[in-house]
Amino acid sequence: MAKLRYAQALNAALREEMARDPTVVLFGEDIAAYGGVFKVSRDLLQEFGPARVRDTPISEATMTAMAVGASMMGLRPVLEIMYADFLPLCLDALVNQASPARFIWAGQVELPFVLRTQGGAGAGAGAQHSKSLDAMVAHIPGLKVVAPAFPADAKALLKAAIRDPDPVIFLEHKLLYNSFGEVPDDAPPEPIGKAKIVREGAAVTLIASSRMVIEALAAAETLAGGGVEAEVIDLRTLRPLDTETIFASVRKTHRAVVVNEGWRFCGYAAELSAAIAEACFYALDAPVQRLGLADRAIPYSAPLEAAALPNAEAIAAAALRTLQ
Amino acid sequence: MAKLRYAQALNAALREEMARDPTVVLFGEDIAAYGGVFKVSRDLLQEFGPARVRDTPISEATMTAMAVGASMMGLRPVLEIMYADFLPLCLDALVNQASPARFIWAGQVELPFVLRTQGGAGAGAGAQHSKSLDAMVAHIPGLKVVAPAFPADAKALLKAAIRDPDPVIFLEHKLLYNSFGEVPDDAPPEPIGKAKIVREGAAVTLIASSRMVIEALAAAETLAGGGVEAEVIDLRTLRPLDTETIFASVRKTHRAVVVNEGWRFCGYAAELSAAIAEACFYALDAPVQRLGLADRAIPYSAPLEAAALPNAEAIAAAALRTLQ
Amino acid sequence: MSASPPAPGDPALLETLFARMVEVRFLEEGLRAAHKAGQTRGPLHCCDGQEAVGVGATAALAPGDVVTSTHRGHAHYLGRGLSLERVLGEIFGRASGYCQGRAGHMLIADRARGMLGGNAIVGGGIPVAVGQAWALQALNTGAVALSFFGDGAAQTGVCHESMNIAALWRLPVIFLCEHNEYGLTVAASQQSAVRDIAVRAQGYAMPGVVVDGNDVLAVRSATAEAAARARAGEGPTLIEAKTYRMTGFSTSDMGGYQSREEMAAWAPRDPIERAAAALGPAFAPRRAEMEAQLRARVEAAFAAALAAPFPDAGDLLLPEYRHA
Amino acid sequence: MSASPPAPGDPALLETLFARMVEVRFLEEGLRAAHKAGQTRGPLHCCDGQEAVGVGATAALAPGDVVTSTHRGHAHYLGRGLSLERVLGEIFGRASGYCQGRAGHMLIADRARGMLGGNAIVGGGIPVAVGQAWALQALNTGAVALSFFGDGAAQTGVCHESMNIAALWRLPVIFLCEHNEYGLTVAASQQSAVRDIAVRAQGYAMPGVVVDGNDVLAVRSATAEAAARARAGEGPTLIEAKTYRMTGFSTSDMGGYQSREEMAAWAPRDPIERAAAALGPAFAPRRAEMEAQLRARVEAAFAAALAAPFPDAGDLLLPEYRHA
Ligand SMILES: Cc1ncc(C[n+]2csc(CCOP(=O)(O)OP(=O)(O)O)c2C)c(N)n1
Ligand SMILES: Cc1ncc(C[n+]2csc(CCOP(=O)(O)OP(=O)(O)O)c2C)c(N)n1
Ligand SMILES: [Mg+2]
Ligand SMILES: [Mg+2]
Repeated sequence: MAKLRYAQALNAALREEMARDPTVVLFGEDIAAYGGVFKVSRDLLQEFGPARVRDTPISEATMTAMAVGASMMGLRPVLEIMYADFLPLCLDALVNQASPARFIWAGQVELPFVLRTQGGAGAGAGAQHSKSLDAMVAHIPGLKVVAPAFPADAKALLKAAIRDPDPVIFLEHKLLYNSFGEVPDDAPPEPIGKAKIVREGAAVTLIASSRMVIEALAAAETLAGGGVEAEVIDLRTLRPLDTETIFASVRKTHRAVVVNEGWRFCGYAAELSAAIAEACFYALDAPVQRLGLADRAIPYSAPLEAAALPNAEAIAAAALRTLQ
Repeated sequence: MAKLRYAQALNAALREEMARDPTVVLFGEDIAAYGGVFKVSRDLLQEFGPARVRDTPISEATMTAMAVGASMMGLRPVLEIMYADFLPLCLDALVNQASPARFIWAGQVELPFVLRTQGGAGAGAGAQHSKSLDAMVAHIPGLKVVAPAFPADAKALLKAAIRDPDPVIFLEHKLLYNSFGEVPDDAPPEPIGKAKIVREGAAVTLIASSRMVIEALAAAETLAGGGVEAEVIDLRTLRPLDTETIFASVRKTHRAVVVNEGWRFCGYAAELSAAIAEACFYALDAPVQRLGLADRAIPYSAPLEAAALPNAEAIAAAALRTLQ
Repeated sequence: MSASPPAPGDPALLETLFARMVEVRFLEEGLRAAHKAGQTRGPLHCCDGQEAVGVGATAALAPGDVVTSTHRGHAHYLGRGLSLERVLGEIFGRASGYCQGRAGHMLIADRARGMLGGNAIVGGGIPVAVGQAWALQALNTGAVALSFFGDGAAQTGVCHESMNIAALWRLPVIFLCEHNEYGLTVAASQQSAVRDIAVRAQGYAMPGVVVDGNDVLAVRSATAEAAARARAGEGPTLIEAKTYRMTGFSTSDMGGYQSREEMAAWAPRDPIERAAAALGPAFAPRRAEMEAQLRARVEAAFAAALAAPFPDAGDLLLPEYRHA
Repeated sequence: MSASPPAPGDPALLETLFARMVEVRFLEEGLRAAHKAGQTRGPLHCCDGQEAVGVGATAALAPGDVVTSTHRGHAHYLGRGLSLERVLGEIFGRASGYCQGRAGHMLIADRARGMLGGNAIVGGGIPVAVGQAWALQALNTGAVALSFFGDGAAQTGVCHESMNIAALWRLPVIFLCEHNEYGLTVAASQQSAVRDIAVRAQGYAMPGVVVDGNDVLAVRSATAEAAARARAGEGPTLIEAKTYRMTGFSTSDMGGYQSREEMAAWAPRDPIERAAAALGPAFAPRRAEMEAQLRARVEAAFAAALAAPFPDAGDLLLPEYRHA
């Protein structure tokens, strides 16, 4: 067991999978000698050589389609897209090539590629470098979408993603890369599609992913100070959604707050809210509270950006609303 | 008052707006001499000349960004994207350029462009020519999204879209182009953002847009045969959503079925379901029923495609589930 | 590009390729009739007049090579040795088709014969082929990826990105542009700023070759040369095959944009007639015999395909990530 | 591209441009200090060594012309005559900034001076400029659109699509590629299959010009020539300005990839020193005086910008489609 940063945990997962399987290759912008702008692929060029760790031109649409083509021919490419804001450039390849290929071709190919990217606001990176576009990728059948909050999950899920026969969109968060956590040394891959209860409680269920899990846990702490014991679910996988864990918790607490860092309208949290209200209709004692990013392009100036983002305070307030 | 096809109504709207305002220009693939593959711009090249009706190369990403640039400099471009399946190619320009420009630049520019496209399955056009990607565009702040079901609305809303200072994504449906309806001759533009009750009823509210309105009306007919009077709401605009009309109806009927032709998971109907359950929690007598496309790439073969699509029968069955 | 008959070269080979072109022509004749009879769904894209490109280019490939095709793939499919009956099964949406009816005519794939695969996103196959070539290179297969695309597709962004990356990485890929003078209904002169797409190869420091696309042996040898370069580690080649689409863009084409003069000028260059001429007058009786056999074969394949069952709608109820 | 001083040409003009370049350099010096002091958010992209490109090119424009910039826009902003204080206000996220602090350093726009605008999507401004040029052409303004972009951006799909359309439509646009040898940390030789981006102009039948990007007068005259062509209806020009980024890609650059030799080779070509040299030894005392004035001006602008208030978070509560 080591204490690692989230970026280091990802780096370890890449290293271990590359050592284990010679068909695992990395590509993306500035990922080779420089090790990636967030240093997730640090030292891997030196360890595995230029044929397996490749810098690319700035050509996200083509890179994504290349992952489709390379993976169907036997490589296991891991593509880094520098910012989640650039996912729209990848979407044609995801929606029109990756999504249909396995089903429409009746299983003739596997598409074992991973598209890693990072999103999230709070760093003053502005409207084009701060978004979480979870909803856009989670909407696409045939893909899996993973969004870990903690270093241990980051490592174990990235390993699973690399071994998976389907395309996996792996969503990281710029403000989590430096966060520390215990990471088991020889952890096996963690199954994709399983949420995790990261805090138990009986009064209300807080459901989040990625950095919003940290905010939800902080909210739970505040609520506990007021005698309210919140259960916190870290989704870890956004598609396929682990409804079993979610519904069981809501049937126990009878209340739910759902949070996603993307835009609220038609966002990922709408799926959570809808799924819960549809399946747990008779168990719910209060309307599901849904929190997301303000429906605006993300502003740069600190007070504006802060006002746009969901946070622990807003989550705690929403939880209290379910208890009124 | 004339009986026009949906495609003709759109054509009339383009013609009238072009005649009214010389800054309205059309561009897209095969829209000039050929009049568009669905003939929506038929004869307009002859009437308004090649400077205002322009064929383009196959370059959707650039065409969308051109609409952003041209509209901020004083044109009112109407861009035709041949199939909604190609919207992912347009998304970078929509998400990263069109969406932020007005808010982030503090109102320095207007972006009065319209992106017309058509989606929908049922024609055996296969996985890359049948999708409805409503959820992807409806998620984007700063855009408006319109999806008319009837010729009269198609005309009146397209006129409004062309005059609007914001980017409007105008979603048409390949199976509606030949549908007939009464279209007032000198109809004024219809305000964007207003849903319409197209059938009144007190037992359950069916909420849909585009071709699914036709299916919902057919379901209501069936239900009426069984003594169940359904209210049918045609959303007409997907963003901004007319929650007022929806909530008032649900508070009256206490039951709701929401339908969208896009994929169900994380789709547009999830927003409807969530919004209703959150706002009408105490008014609902049954869980909201959500219908969407099966979470699969759309198959070509007729029996498979039919099984993937929501239809009148499924809507009626869902309505009955709310009444059990 | 003259209309003179090609030098016979290897007459046995030319006869084989002649037969393959005729098979494609007969297939399409049958398809047009089937379309009129309502036995297919959606518009079909025929390649009359262009058969020499698909047949000639695929004839230069080896079994381990891989091909990406387009919406206009019949010559590519048969050239690559796919079974007539299973191609037709797919077009008729039957369980016996290559993809069990899920793909339809535009997206046919046959992994075993390296057809991966048809593509209805214009330009969509190009970057997929670059990814395939990367895998072929990284896995030391000695194989090449060949990507067919049109003059319209040459204007897409991914075409540029793909050529740049392929040239930079010296990937074993052949970019084969079928220049048939039209992208749907718009003439190439209205879509491309240059007449010869091959000129653009200079922008990637790779060879750009113009070849008479109606001379099946010329296409074959240009492709063979490019394949040899690719296998030798010398990287990609752009081949531009000048040809002409003798009929409409699809069965839904309403016509009116291909001038009579233009069509008349191209008629004598029909690649099938040119191959026959090159085989000399002695070929005539043999030709009649071959055509009779081929017609019988094609008719038998139609009959068999039309007799096959439709797939079961239960396919859609498989779990999302189980495709077969 | 030699390191010899440019011919002085018009000395008064050169002095003006010298002063503008120095102003940019001082601005960036101040920004680096402010960044270290924690007064800015996110990484800042400076253009040390490249000032002659932005300053020279904008000097060739007229008031009605419009410019799209990049993430590295300081020379473009000041070249276009934007106020130092309001640029700084934006960078400091203040209500006094050009966009009230919403845009931040990468997205600054000033409609009045035709700066529309900064862009942090690499390549994103290029097709926007094509759209702007279309409007300028259609509205008979006689104005031109100038799009700055980097050698990295030249590899993006939209760059290709944009040049093709601009050439086809003979749009009044100038494509100005600032070739500074790097796209982030990756050398141009690893990103572009050709050394000279200008070669690609042949693929669009438009003029491609290579100019010494560290010679401010040379950049200005190449741009003036292109602008004259554009205004005369002769269409677009691609100008490739060869220059060098003398510092890291941004304030968060961890370095290590620009070789000492390379940096040493470029140091004597500093465009500011070259302009000074061209102005002759007599310029020295005048230079000292100018620099003192400029430094005072820049310092005053910093002080004023830092004293301005932050915007009110209430901005976010405006209705979605009201931006000011
Ligand atoms: C991205 C995209 N845009 C538009 C279309 C609609 N479309 C289908 S075929 C076609 C023309 C393609 O021209 P070309 O590449 O020359 O191929 P050809 O049809 O001539 O074989 C168009 C515009 C599409 N399928 N995909
Ligand atoms: C679409 C996109 N991909 C990647 C990035 C990340 N990125 C920011 S600057 C940059 C390098 C750009 O190189 P170039 O165009 O040469 O401009 P320069 O930084 O040299 O001025 C990259 C890759 C981005 N902002 N947008
Ligand atoms: Mg063509
Ligand atoms: Mg650069």
